Formats: sequence, structure tokens, C-alpha cells
Amino acid sequence: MILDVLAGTMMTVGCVLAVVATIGLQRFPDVFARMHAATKPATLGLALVLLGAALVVPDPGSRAKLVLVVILQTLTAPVGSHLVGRAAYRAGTELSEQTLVDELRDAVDTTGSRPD
Amino acid sequence: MILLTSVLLGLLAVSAALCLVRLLRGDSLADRIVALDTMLVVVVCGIAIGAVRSGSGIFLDVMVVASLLGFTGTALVARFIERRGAR
Amino acid sequence: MAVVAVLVLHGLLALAAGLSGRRLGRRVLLLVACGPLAAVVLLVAHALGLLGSGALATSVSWVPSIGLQFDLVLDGFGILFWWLIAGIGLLVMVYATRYFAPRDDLGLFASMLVLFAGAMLLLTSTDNVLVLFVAWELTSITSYLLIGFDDHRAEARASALQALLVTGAGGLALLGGLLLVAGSAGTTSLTGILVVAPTDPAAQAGFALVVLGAATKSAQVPVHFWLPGAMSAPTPVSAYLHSATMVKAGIYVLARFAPAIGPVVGWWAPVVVGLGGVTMLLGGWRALRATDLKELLAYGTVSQLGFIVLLVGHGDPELVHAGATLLLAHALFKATLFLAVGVIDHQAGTRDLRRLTGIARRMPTTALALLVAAASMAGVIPLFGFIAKEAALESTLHVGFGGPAMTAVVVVGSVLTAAYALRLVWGSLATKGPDEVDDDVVEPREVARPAPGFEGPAVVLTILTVAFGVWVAPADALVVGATTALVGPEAADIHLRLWHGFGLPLLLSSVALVGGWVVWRWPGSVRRVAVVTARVPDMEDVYRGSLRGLLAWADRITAVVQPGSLPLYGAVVLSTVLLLPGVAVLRNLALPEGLVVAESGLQVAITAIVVGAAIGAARVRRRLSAVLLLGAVGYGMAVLFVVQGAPDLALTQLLVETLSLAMFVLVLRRLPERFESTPWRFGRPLRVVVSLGTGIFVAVFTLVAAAANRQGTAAADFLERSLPEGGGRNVVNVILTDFRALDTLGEITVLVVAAIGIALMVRTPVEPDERGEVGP
Amino acid sequence: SPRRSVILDVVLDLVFRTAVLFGLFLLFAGHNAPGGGFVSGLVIGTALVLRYVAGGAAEVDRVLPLEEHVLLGAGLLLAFASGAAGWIFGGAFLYGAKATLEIPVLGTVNATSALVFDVGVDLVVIGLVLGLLRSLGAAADRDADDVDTRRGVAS
Repeated sequence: MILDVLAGTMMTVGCVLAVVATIGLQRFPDVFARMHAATKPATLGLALVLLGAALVVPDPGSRAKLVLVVILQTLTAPVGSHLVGRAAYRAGTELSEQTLVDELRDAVDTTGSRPD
Repeated sequence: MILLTSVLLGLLAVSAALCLVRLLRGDSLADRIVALDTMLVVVVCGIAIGAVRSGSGIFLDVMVVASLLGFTGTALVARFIERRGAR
Repeated sequence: MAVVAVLVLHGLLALAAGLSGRRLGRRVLLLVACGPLAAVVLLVAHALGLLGSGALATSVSWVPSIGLQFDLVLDGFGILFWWLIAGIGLLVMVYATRYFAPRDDLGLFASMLVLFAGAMLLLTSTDNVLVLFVAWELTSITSYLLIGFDDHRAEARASALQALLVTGAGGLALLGGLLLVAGSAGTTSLTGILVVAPTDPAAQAGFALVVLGAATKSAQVPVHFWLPGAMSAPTPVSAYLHSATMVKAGIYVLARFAPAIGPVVGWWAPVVVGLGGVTMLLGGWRALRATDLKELLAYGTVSQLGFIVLLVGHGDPELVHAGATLLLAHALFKATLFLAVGVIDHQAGTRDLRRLTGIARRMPTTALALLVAAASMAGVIPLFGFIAKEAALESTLHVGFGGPAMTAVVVVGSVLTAAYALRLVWGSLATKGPDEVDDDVVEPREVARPAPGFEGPAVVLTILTVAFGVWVAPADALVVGATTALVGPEAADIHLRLWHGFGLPLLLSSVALVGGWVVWRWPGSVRRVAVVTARVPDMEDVYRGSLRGLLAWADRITAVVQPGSLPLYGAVVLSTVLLLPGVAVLRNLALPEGLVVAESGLQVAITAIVVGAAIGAARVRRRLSAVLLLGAVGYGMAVLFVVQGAPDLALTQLLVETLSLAMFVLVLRRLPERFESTPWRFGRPLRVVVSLGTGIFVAVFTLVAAAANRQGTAAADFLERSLPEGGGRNVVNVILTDFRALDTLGEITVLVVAAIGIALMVRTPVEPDERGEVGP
Repeated sequence: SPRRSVILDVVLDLVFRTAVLFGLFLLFAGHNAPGGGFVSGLVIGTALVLRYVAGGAAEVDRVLPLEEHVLLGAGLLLAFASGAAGWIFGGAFLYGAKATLEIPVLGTVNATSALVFDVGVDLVVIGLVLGLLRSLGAAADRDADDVDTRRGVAS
């Protein structure tokens, strides 16, 4: 019974996180902030939900798959957003005016295809 | 447990809808690929909750593939944006 | 069984010659000569009665389901043709070894020649109408290849194509006719059809098509023009195909049908006889003006073919008898003439009678052969040609209806024949005065004497012409056998005689000869007739004009139908889908009862997202955004499959969606980023209408199709058998790889072909067009 | 080259192997659980796409040096062979046969001839994806590179 309660709470927190993140997706000003919001459910949210499910799911095969996905996702999600961020910056997406400092400006040559 | 999973699935459906809004509105390509990726994450969570709800694990294979594909899709489009520019 | 063996031998020889052509050089022609030789041996054995009765009739079923029986029945008429095909084939092949200078593609020539001989032998021995058509087409194809053998000469290629188009079209007509007739008669066996002799409208149309087909093959007016054109073929081909055998295939078919169909189908006799008569006159007339010896002979052949069609097409036993005799006589003297002219052309280097003089002294044997053959053609006494002409004249006199007209045509035709025979003899052999010859004349001493082997075949044929004239018995037996095979036993008492006594026929023959001499000596006398025939349009120009018109018309249509705009193609395809199946679905709209809209809230949510993404994909300006939205639609579908409980389908959908996303990205790199706006004002609304319509149609169609399934789904059965027989609980995979493995086999073959196709399409080098942009 | 991301390469090594392994799992589990030749081929194909994304055509060639038509041919041949075998032994083309094998490590395994057919399908699908990558990817790259160089853009 304890397991059910624990799993339930974990899954709920995960889903709430997902919803909050997608709301963030709407409100944040530029790509990079939105990406920051988007990766939260991809790693933490997903891990919570899946591990919660793993507690409750009966057969070992399923449990193994759930854990596998958690591991895979925690590995690949950050890389994915890293790639998107890098590409977006190199492609010259404007940062929103609320940005205080852009440390990357001199480090990365965005001459490649910056729209001049 | 059944009630809880139904509520959670509802929540996920809402977040998927929000992702769709970003997908439709997103002015730059990067926004759109992020939205699509998040959608896939929601799908993975949905399948997990579905498995809990139905008690059968046959859909978990689909979940594993979905998570793998999310990453591939993102990497693909990212490579495309870099070359083409995501104005 | 022997007949089949001979035919198969021809096939094997064709293969062997094709392969060994290079090594054997000119001897390859001797190799292929074994085919006709075997046929001759068979015929001699039959003539001497050595063969059992069954030897000449066999039946092998080739494709029983469509009545394609491979039954061969070699009757009297078939035997006559076999003698022609095999005998003259043998001589032509021997002749060809001398005619050709050593060249390495002789193997191909030899294999085509023996393939042709085999096809003709098959054509004249098969009793099945469909096999007859197959042989007919084979002769057209081999004739095309043989005419165009010197393919470096554009003129040879053009006339080969012309021959193929005309005889090919004729072949189509023949096929149509034969199918119609076989359909009405209920059997594909030729003898069966003749016994039933159907006369319903379909059969009548069938017979008309058969006559058209035969007319093209036997070069009857107005489709005769391909034969003079075919003279650009090497002389052995002209001698064999375009005088003795191939052009007689049409006559073979007409002769087979005439006796049974003539009396039953009213228009048959007048049409066929009329066709023959006109061809005879026009052919003879055009021959008078020809300056190239082979062209003269070609028009002569057209005229003689008309004469035979006139005799054979009527169906009256006596006429058929005379026709068969002329068939044999013509083959003998016309082949000799071609061979002789071939020798002259080979030695003197030209066929133009204005440049030839004093040939007779340079090659006496060939000259003699040519003289005798021409005499036989003109119908000079003791030669076989005379007997044929006498028999023809006598039989036309006995014909009741239309007899006198036929006799008149034959006499005038004979006058023309005699005239162009004299023109041929004078043109090719005589020693002419300076005014009668062009300035670039070939001096007699420049003409080398031909090797003995070269003149041999022509001499052999001439000996036959003379021998059959004097000693009629063997020829008579052959012709009587042929006539009885066609008309029936009552024709057995009609016999050939050299001397018919001083009756009307003899008078008419001599009138024809004298008339011929007059026409040749004083051409002025026929000036008025020339004015009439000048107005007859030359069919060759009609043919060229229609070909040019066809090509121009085709270009215009392609320009309209394929302007190169992809959206237009899409619109055309989709609107066709809307019109044809769409209307059909609307007409019998049977929606399933108890239509469940949605089983759970989740489905509604997911469907909403899918629809939203789809609308987004249609509206968005950027190509890749549209692709991403499509990706959302695909993933939504996968989730729907999961909710419906189909894991395999969901897996496949997800994977295919991602891969297509990948392919889109790979391709879109090369394309402009945004969709072009449609220049045409109605472009956008038209697209909306067409796509909306298609969407609705697909939805409705799926519902109707599902409702129309009456026999219940096969699923239950498969589910049950999945574990015990298939050895697996996953019924989808068991079906894919076990129960319906053949379908999967087909599908993966399609995948392989698709992969190869794409690879080829993309890797063919694309030159960037003027904007430097590599085309899509 | 400046365009390769080190992070991606590191993670990729891990993910690629997992994906291929999972693909094979799907293939063998296919008869009783969701999976099968077609899906397994697609999963491994996706893994190849990942490789292409990371390091372009050269990377794909390094990982899978085979020409795509070899894979296609082998797959088709295998499928036909399993069909023909069914014909020779079982009497009908594509006739399925079942066998219960005792494999030391894995214990009792009941294998079916359909598995051979499935492997054939798998190879064909992988070949197709490889072919697409090679033609749409590599060939287009070459065109793109020479077009870019002609227009003076440092790609």
C-alpha cells in the first residue's frame, strides 16, 4: 500500500511539473529560456513518473524497460537541448531584450549564417 | 489508482495541448522542435501511466522507442538549423 | 512429331548461329541452312510415302487455359508452302554465302534468317489461330531486323521501320479479326472455324480485319508501298522474304478462309477479288516506270500478289487451283529474278538499268536464267509460268458471276506483266546504244565474272521452271494436294495440262504477249492512262504525313498535360479520386449503424491535437515547420494506436514518422526555405476545395468500406490459429511472417526496388541549372 | 570539423549501442511480444540516422562498411531461402516449421522458421535506410558542398 501512495505522489509531481513546464513554454520570451523550461519535464518529470510507475508495475521486464528509459532520457535530453541551443545561437536567433549579458558573443563565431 | 491515473492522463493531455500551441505559434524552428520534443516526453509519461493503469507492460516497448526517437528528431533538426539558420 | 522437331531445330540453329557467328564467318549461313534442309528431307520422305500418317499432325497444349493449343496439321496446302519456304530458303542461304563479303555480324543475319524460316514453317503448319498470330508477328519482327540489317544506312533503317509499322498494324488488325472470329466460332482451331463458318456481325467484322491484316502483309493496294521500300534489304532477304515466302503469308490466310467463307459471307469474294485486281493493275503499271531493277521487281511482285489474291480469294475450286499453281510458279521465277539481279548488282555495283549495258556477254549463265524466268513470268509457252497463266485464264472464263470482268483484268494485267518483263530483260542484259544509257555507265569489261557457286541457285530454280513446264506431273501432284486441302475432295479431278488446245485461253495469252511488246516498244501509246494514274496519291507520302502529324500531336499533348508543376499534378490526381470513386461512394452511401464517435475522453483530446497540428501544417509558410507539424500528427496517430491497444502499429507508426522526418530534413536542405505563393489567383481556393473534398471522401470511404464487409473479419480465425500453428502469441507478427508471408515477401521486394530507384535517381549527376542552384 | 559536437559524439556511442541492442531484442521478441523484423530494422535504421547526424556519411560508413545493396540482396535472398526451404521440406512455398531448441545459456527456446524470414525483412529495412542515407545524405552533401564552394560560402 505504501508503494502505491509513494508511486502516486511521484507520478503526480511529475505530471504537474510537465504542465508547469509547458505553461512556461508559452510565457518565456525567447528560445533559450523556453528550452530551459522544456528540459525540466524531459529529465526530472519523466524520471519521477517512470520510477513511480516502476514501483507499481508487476512484471520485472516492464520495470527494466522503465528504468532503461529513465537512464536513456537523463542522458539524451540534456544533449538534445544542448544541440538545439547551440544551433539556435549559431543560427543567430536574437536574444530577448531582458537578457543582461551574452557571454557567448565573442566566444562563438556566428559568421556562418548570421542574417546580415 | 484508476481515478488518479485518469487525472494524471488529463494533466498530460493539457500539457500536450500547450505544446501544440507553442508548435503552432513558435516563430523560430528551434521553438517548434523543442515543442515537438516535449510532446514526445509527454507521450512517454503517458504510456508509463497507461501501463500502470492497465497493468500490462506490452506498450513499454513503444515507450522505449518513443524516447529514443525524441532524441533523434531533435538532433536531426538541430543539425539542419545550424546549416540553414533558424530565422 | 517430325514437324515439331524441324521447328525446334530452326530455333536451336538460330541460337547457335547467333552465338558462333564471329568464329564461323560466312560458313555460319551453311550451318543455318541445315534447318530448311531438314524440312526438305521431311517433305521428300513424305512425298515418297516413307512417313507414317501421324507424322505430320501433332498436338501440344501450350496454354490450355486460353485455348492456346500448339497443334500442327501439315495438310496439302501447308506442304506446298513448306516446299517453297524450305526449298527457296536452302538456295537463298547457299547464295548468301557468296553474296556477302566476310563481316562479323553475319551470325545475327543467319540466326534471323533461320528464325524467319522457322516462323514461316510454323505459320503454315499450325491449326491454332493464336499460334498462327504469334508466328505472323515473328515474321514481321525478323523481317524488320533483316531489312534494316545494314543499319548504318539511314535509308535502310527508315524502310525497315516503315515495313514494321505497316505489317505491325496489319498484325494488330489480324489479331483482332482472329479473336472475333474465334469468339463467334467458339474455337481457336482454324479447321474448326472453317467448319462452323460463323456469319454473325462480330464474325463479319472479324473477317474484315483478317482481310486488312492479310492485305498489309501481302502488300495489296493501298498498303503496298512498304514492299518497294523494303528493297533496301540485302538481296538474299529480298529474294526470300519479299518475293517467295513472307509476302505470301497474307495469301495463305486468305486462301484458308476463302473456300469456306466465300460462299457464306456475301462481301468476301467481291472485296478480295477487287483488291487483288486493282493491286495487279497498279503494281504492273508502276513497274513500267521503275528504273531500279529491284524496285521494278518489287512492283512486279505487288502485281503478281494481286493476281494470286484475285484467284485464291474467290473460293471457287478451279480458281483456287489456278491460284495455287501461280503461287508455285511465281515463287520459282521471282526468286530467280531476284537472285539474278543480285548477281548483277554484286558484280556491276549498280542496279540502275540506265547504267547497265552488255551484261549478257559478261555473265551468260545468269543472263540465261534471267531471260527464262522473265519469260515464265510473262507466260511464254513451254514454261511453268505459261501453264499457270493458262489455268488462270481458263478458270476465270468458267466463273459465272463477274467472270468476264476477272478475265479482262487478268488479260490487261498480263499485258503489263509482259511489258515490264521485256523492260527488265532489255534493261538488265541488252547492249545499249549511247543515247539509251546515262553517262556514268558501267563499262561491261569492268564487270567481273561471278563465281560459279554464286550463280548456282538461280540456275537450279530456272531448271525447275523449265522442268515443271515440260513434265507437269510433280507440280500437278503438289497443286492438287494443296487444292483438295483447301476446297475439299471434289477438286481432285482438276489437273494441270501443258496444252489446252487452241481455245480462247491460248488466244488471250498470245494477245497479252503481243500487247506487252507493243506497250514496251511504244510507251507513247499509253500516255493518256498516265494522266489518270498521276492523280492517285502516292501512299508513301500519306504514310509519312500521318507519321509526322502523329508525332506533332503527341508533342502538343505532352506540353499541355505535363507542364512540370507538381501542385497541378497533385490537384489532377486528387480531383480524379474525388470524381470517380467519390461519386461512386456517394451513390451507394451505406454508413454503418451504431457509429461510435469516441470511447474515452483521451481519444477526443488526442484527436483534437492531431487535427490542430494538421491545420497548422497546412497553413504554415515554412517548409520544415510544416514537416514538424506533420511529425506531431504522426505521433498523435501513434498515441491513438496505443490507446486502441495496438502496440505493433504504434511502434511502426512512430518509427516511420521519425524516419520520414529525417528524410524530409535531408531533402529540404536543398530546397528554398518557404513555400512559393501560387501565382495563379484561383490557386489557393482550388487547393482548399480539392484537399477538403479529398479529406471528407477518405473519411466517408473508410466508413462505407468498413460497413460493406459482410463476411465477418478474418481476425478471429487468425487469433485462434496464431499460437498452435504459428508458434507465437503476437498474432500481428505471426501473420506477417507466417500466414501471409508471401505478401510480406512482395512488400520487401518493393522496398528493395524503391531503395535502388532512389539511389539511382539521386546519384545521376545533375548539372546545376543557370541559377547555380542544384535542382530539387 | 568545426561542426561536430563532442558532447553528441560521446553520448552517441552509448545510445547507438543501446538502440541497436534494443532493435535486436525487438526482432527476437517479435513473435510473442510487439516487435518483429520490420520494426527492428527501423530501430536500427534510426540508430544509423543518429550516426549520420553526428558525423555525416563518413561516420555511417565507418560503423557499417557494407554497401546498401549487399544488405538488400542478402535480406531478400534470406527471405526467399526460408520460403524455398519450406517448399523443399514442408511441401509448400513459405511453409513454416517449428522447433524447440535447448540452448545451454538461454534454456528452452522455441524457434520458428519465420524467424529466418524476419531476419531477412530486418536486413532489407536496414539496407533501405542505409541506402536512403547514402543517396539523400551523402550524395546531396557532395552536391551541396560543390554548390556552396562555387558560391564562396565556407560551409
